[in-house]
Amino acid sequence: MTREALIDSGRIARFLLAAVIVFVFITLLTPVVLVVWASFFDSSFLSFPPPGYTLKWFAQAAEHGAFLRGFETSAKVAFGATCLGVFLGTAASLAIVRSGLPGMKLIQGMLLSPMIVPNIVIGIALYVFFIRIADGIGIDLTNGLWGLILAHTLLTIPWTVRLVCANLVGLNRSIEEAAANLGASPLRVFTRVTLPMMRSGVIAAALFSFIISFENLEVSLLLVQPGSTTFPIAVLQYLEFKMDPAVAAATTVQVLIVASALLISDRYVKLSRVV
Amino acid sequence: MTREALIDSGRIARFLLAAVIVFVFITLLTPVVLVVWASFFDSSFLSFPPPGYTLKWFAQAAEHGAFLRGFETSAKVAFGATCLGVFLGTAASLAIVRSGLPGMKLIQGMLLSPMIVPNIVIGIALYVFFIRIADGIGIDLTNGLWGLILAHTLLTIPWTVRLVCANLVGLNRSIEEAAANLGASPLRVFTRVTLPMMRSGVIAAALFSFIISFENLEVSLLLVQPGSTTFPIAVLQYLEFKMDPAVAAATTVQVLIVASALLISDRYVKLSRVV
Amino acid sequence: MGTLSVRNLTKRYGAMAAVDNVSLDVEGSELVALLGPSGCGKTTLLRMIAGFIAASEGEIFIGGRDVTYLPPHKRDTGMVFQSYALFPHLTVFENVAFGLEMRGAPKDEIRTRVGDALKLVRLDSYGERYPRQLSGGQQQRVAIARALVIRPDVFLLDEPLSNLDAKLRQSVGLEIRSLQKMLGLTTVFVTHDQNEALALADRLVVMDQGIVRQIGSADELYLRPSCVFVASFLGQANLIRGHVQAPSLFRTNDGLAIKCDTSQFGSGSPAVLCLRPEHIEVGTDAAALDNSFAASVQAATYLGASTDLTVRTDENSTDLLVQVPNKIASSVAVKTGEKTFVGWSTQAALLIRED
Amino acid sequence: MGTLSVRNLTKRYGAMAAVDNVSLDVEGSELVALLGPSGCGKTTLLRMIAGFIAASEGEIFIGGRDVTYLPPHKRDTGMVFQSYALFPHLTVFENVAFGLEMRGAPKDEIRTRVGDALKLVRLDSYGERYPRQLSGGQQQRVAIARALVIRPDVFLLDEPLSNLDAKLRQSVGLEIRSLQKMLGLTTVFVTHDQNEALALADRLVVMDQGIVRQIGSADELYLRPSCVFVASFLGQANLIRGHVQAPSLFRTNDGLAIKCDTSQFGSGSPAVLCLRPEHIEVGTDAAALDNSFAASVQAATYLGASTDLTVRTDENSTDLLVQVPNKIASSVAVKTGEKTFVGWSTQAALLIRED
Repeated sequence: MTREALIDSGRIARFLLAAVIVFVFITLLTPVVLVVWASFFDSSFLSFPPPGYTLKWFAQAAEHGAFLRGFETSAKVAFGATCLGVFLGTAASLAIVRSGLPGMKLIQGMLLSPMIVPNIVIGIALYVFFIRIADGIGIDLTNGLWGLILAHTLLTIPWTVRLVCANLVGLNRSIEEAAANLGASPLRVFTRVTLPMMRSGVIAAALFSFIISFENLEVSLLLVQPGSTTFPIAVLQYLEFKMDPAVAAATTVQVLIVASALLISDRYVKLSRVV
Repeated sequence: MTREALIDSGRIARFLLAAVIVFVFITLLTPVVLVVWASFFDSSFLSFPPPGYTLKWFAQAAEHGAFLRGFETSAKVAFGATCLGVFLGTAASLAIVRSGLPGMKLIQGMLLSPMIVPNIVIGIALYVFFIRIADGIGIDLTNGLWGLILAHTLLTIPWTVRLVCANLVGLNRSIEEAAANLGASPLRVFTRVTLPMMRSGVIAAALFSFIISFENLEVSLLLVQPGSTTFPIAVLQYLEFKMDPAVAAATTVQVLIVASALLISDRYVKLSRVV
Repeated sequence: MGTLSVRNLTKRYGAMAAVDNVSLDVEGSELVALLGPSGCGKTTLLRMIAGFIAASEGEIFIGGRDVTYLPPHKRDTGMVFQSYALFPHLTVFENVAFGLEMRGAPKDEIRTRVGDALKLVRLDSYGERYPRQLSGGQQQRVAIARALVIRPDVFLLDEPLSNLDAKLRQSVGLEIRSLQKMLGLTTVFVTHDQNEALALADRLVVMDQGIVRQIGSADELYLRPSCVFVASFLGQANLIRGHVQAPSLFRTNDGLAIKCDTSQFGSGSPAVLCLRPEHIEVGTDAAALDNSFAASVQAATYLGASTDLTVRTDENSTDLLVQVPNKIASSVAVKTGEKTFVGWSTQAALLIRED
Repeated sequence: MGTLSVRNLTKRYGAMAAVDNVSLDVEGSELVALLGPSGCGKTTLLRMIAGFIAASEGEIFIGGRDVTYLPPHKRDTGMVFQSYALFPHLTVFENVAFGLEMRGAPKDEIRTRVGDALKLVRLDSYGERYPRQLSGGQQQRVAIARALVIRPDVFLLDEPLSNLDAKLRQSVGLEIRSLQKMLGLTTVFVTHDQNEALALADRLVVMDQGIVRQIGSADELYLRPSCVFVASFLGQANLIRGHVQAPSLFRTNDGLAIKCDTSQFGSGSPAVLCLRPEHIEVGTDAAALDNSFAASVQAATYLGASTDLTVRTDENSTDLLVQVPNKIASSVAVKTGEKTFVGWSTQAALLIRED
């Protein structure tokens, strides 16, 4: 084989690899591109090719009260479910990684349980459960923000445990021992050393939790009040009447917000290291 | 501090850790337990406490054709999306980890894109896109199995890339070099060494892909045919008419099937190492 | 500076004792090395002194105070970890200041003492950097400064040199030793490297399987090992099994008769002859020594400062490892297969008990 | 067994040359060690020979065949990796059989040859095990058997001993050497450990920053280093800067006058005096040597077979490291601070060029 042939075969291999990556990412990006593109279509029905382009659907979406209220509700629910889920999930992760109890692997497996039950059924189960709680102790969770938050917390806990555990396992235990050796009580070891070192895992968990909760339609289906739906449900309800680019416009705004949140947090925690 | 006090404080800490774990896992398991419990309720409406227990809802669910057909459709779609997604995702992972190209981190970040676009909007975008394809080249994907499979592949690729990349990064590159050194051509290195070593990551990716696709409601919403819906959509449609324990029974059966699949595969690949 | 005293300390994991009834006294300002192969219990013992592992039995006293049941943060030990264990999210200054802050020292005092500690390890201009911006040797020195700034009663080091490369290992080792001497620190140093222990410690504690095999100064352990384990772990040794045939006469299992001091052994009792390679002479001069045998050179390995020879006695074919220093003047190249003599004096032959 | 020949080989990464114009000939059945600090290019050179890294310039010949542009699987080299790189999903037998399968050898031949190879490394009863069921030393031997069974033209070893503990390192090293001699393998061995290289290699190649500093046998490199880098990398050395004042007279920067061979240097030219610690004598006898100075002992470190002394000359306060062998008979303990003499013969003093 000559030098040129060797270089050529290397080039071919690299070309094939690049082609696969490009293909996969085009596939993944197609929906995003389509949605953003469609939000500028100057037609009252979503169809290709567009007769022209306009910005009016953004105005239309902004004027549609359900989208705005949906955004607000979803943001509140996602915030609540993130706080609660990250708090509980982080505590559970510490317990899982640090206790060294036997059977921990079984418990880690159970984290899958919210994945193996269809989310819509989780919604029913919680709905029925909340009715029972309302009957029993008089706290009605069936159609308030708190019911949604508790339901979404079931989705945020497993993500938190997965991400924080991955982060904790990589931490050098002796750094905490060094703090204790230097005179830090267990509480101060935790606040001064353990927590700061878990920072990237916890931030990643919070981000993912927020997104997962914000996007979730199914768990909320039975738990939303008529007047105060979440954003995905508002989209679903809008689509039952008409399928115009306003939905695409609303989604584009939401994608922009989430994407910028991700980009900003990437400055503090390298997402590519935790995703 | 005496020996006893030291032991006691250790006990308290361990008790607190255990309490957090137990609380979190009770929370996570609540929906599963409620659903399985409710499938035995002897009442025609889901409500606590049950007046008695019966097995009739399992028979009822089995007789409801939409559930069975939904199971079949979901299984086919999940199988297709898993095969396609694992194939493409594994190829992309190899390209990502092995090429060492710059910008790979950016590309890994893009894997998040199917997460940041609401799944229901992915469904719309694909629906409109498929209509365009049908108009343009005459292949109608809007209401067939293939359209669903392609749509679900968007969900399975990111999971595959995430799990297979995590697995690949941990692999010792020199094992492949050793194979080449012993006379194996690049193709044989791949089939005889690389693929077998990626086994656990690929199996985990396939499992997750299958579950994710099987459970997904939102992406499918606009893409299903009236006669051949997926299981989650069948559940949703059933719930529009009545909310009786038959839904719980159908879900219980599904949960059992998925859980046994997970347990069986755990014998071959330790899930706790990849989840 | 306090003294450290460990009494009958034991740590059991199930039936297995990781540290088995260890007693040890470290004087003020003394550097004691815990030496042994991996898994011998030396690190467990150090971690028990620091309080990270609770004792199953026995007591630990630091400066006369019983600390056996104190948690680590109340023990006033200063530990340097094998991985350095610097706080990655704090600067060098903040790392070193951590222990003083925990003790509630006033800001001014912290600034002065941290500055002094960093000067001591020649890192005074590195206070604002983060650990990841430092080389391995610099990180090591930060870890030392951080442990010393709190003026600990006992200074503990867990394999502090094992993550450094060979050239650095020697200079950092000597630096630790000179700091320890200057500040008069009561120090316990864990290592698996015999040269490190020999070069740095006042006394060595050789451990194996949780048990202390021997405690003593470098030359005590090297020249009068109490058992086969210590003899073979410290330096090289020819260890030849046999029995005492008569007063001052040892018979090897191969059948060689060797004159040596047998006063510690009864006639007929089994023993092991320990011969250090550098105490054996090779050449015609060797024929005049107390023990001497006609022999041939089987192999020679040039090692720079010395040459290792494998010499086989003509009688009974016993192989001996001999170390010959390479002097410029007497650089007589030894040829493999050459006929010669080996010999050693009665004092060079030490009888030790079987393990 | 072929020979290996490397001509003007260079590997550039951007502006940096990891391997810089290296030429090297390895004779059939010769064991050559590539020695140098981490990052010196030794592993890159080995990987270029195996074909894992493409050459920027130059050529590689194995047994006279130009392999410079051949992919790794067509080069017929047998490599042992630092991490062993055993196939975790294959048994020991299947691991060793892999290379023969790739060559399409018939089943029967594979069975015989794998059996022989496993017998060679004393693992004949381990064929059915998986690598994870073996100890580090055993895995190492499987890696060796796997590389040897294909009867490679060149046998390549990348730091094969660095993952083994100290006692095992020596015995596995000697085993590799005896296999290599028995099978007459043309071998290149990468190591950062000078003792390993001195003990095992026929010739050593000392590398630094991608460049070959010196090639030669162990005693050539040790006694006649061509530069300061080689002198300080191999063994210990006192390296004292100064200049040639007159024929046979070297003046150190501290001002000491030293008699030595200056024939390689012009009068007035700067040079470095290299004195090996074991070539310096201490004591009253030293006063009679070619170079001798009144001095005092600053520090003494007992190292078992020898003692390292730091000795300071009274005139001009030059510190010298001296290694004194500890002989039983002449075990005169040297006290720190004691007045004495140091000295060395003219032959012991070697002048070398500044780097």
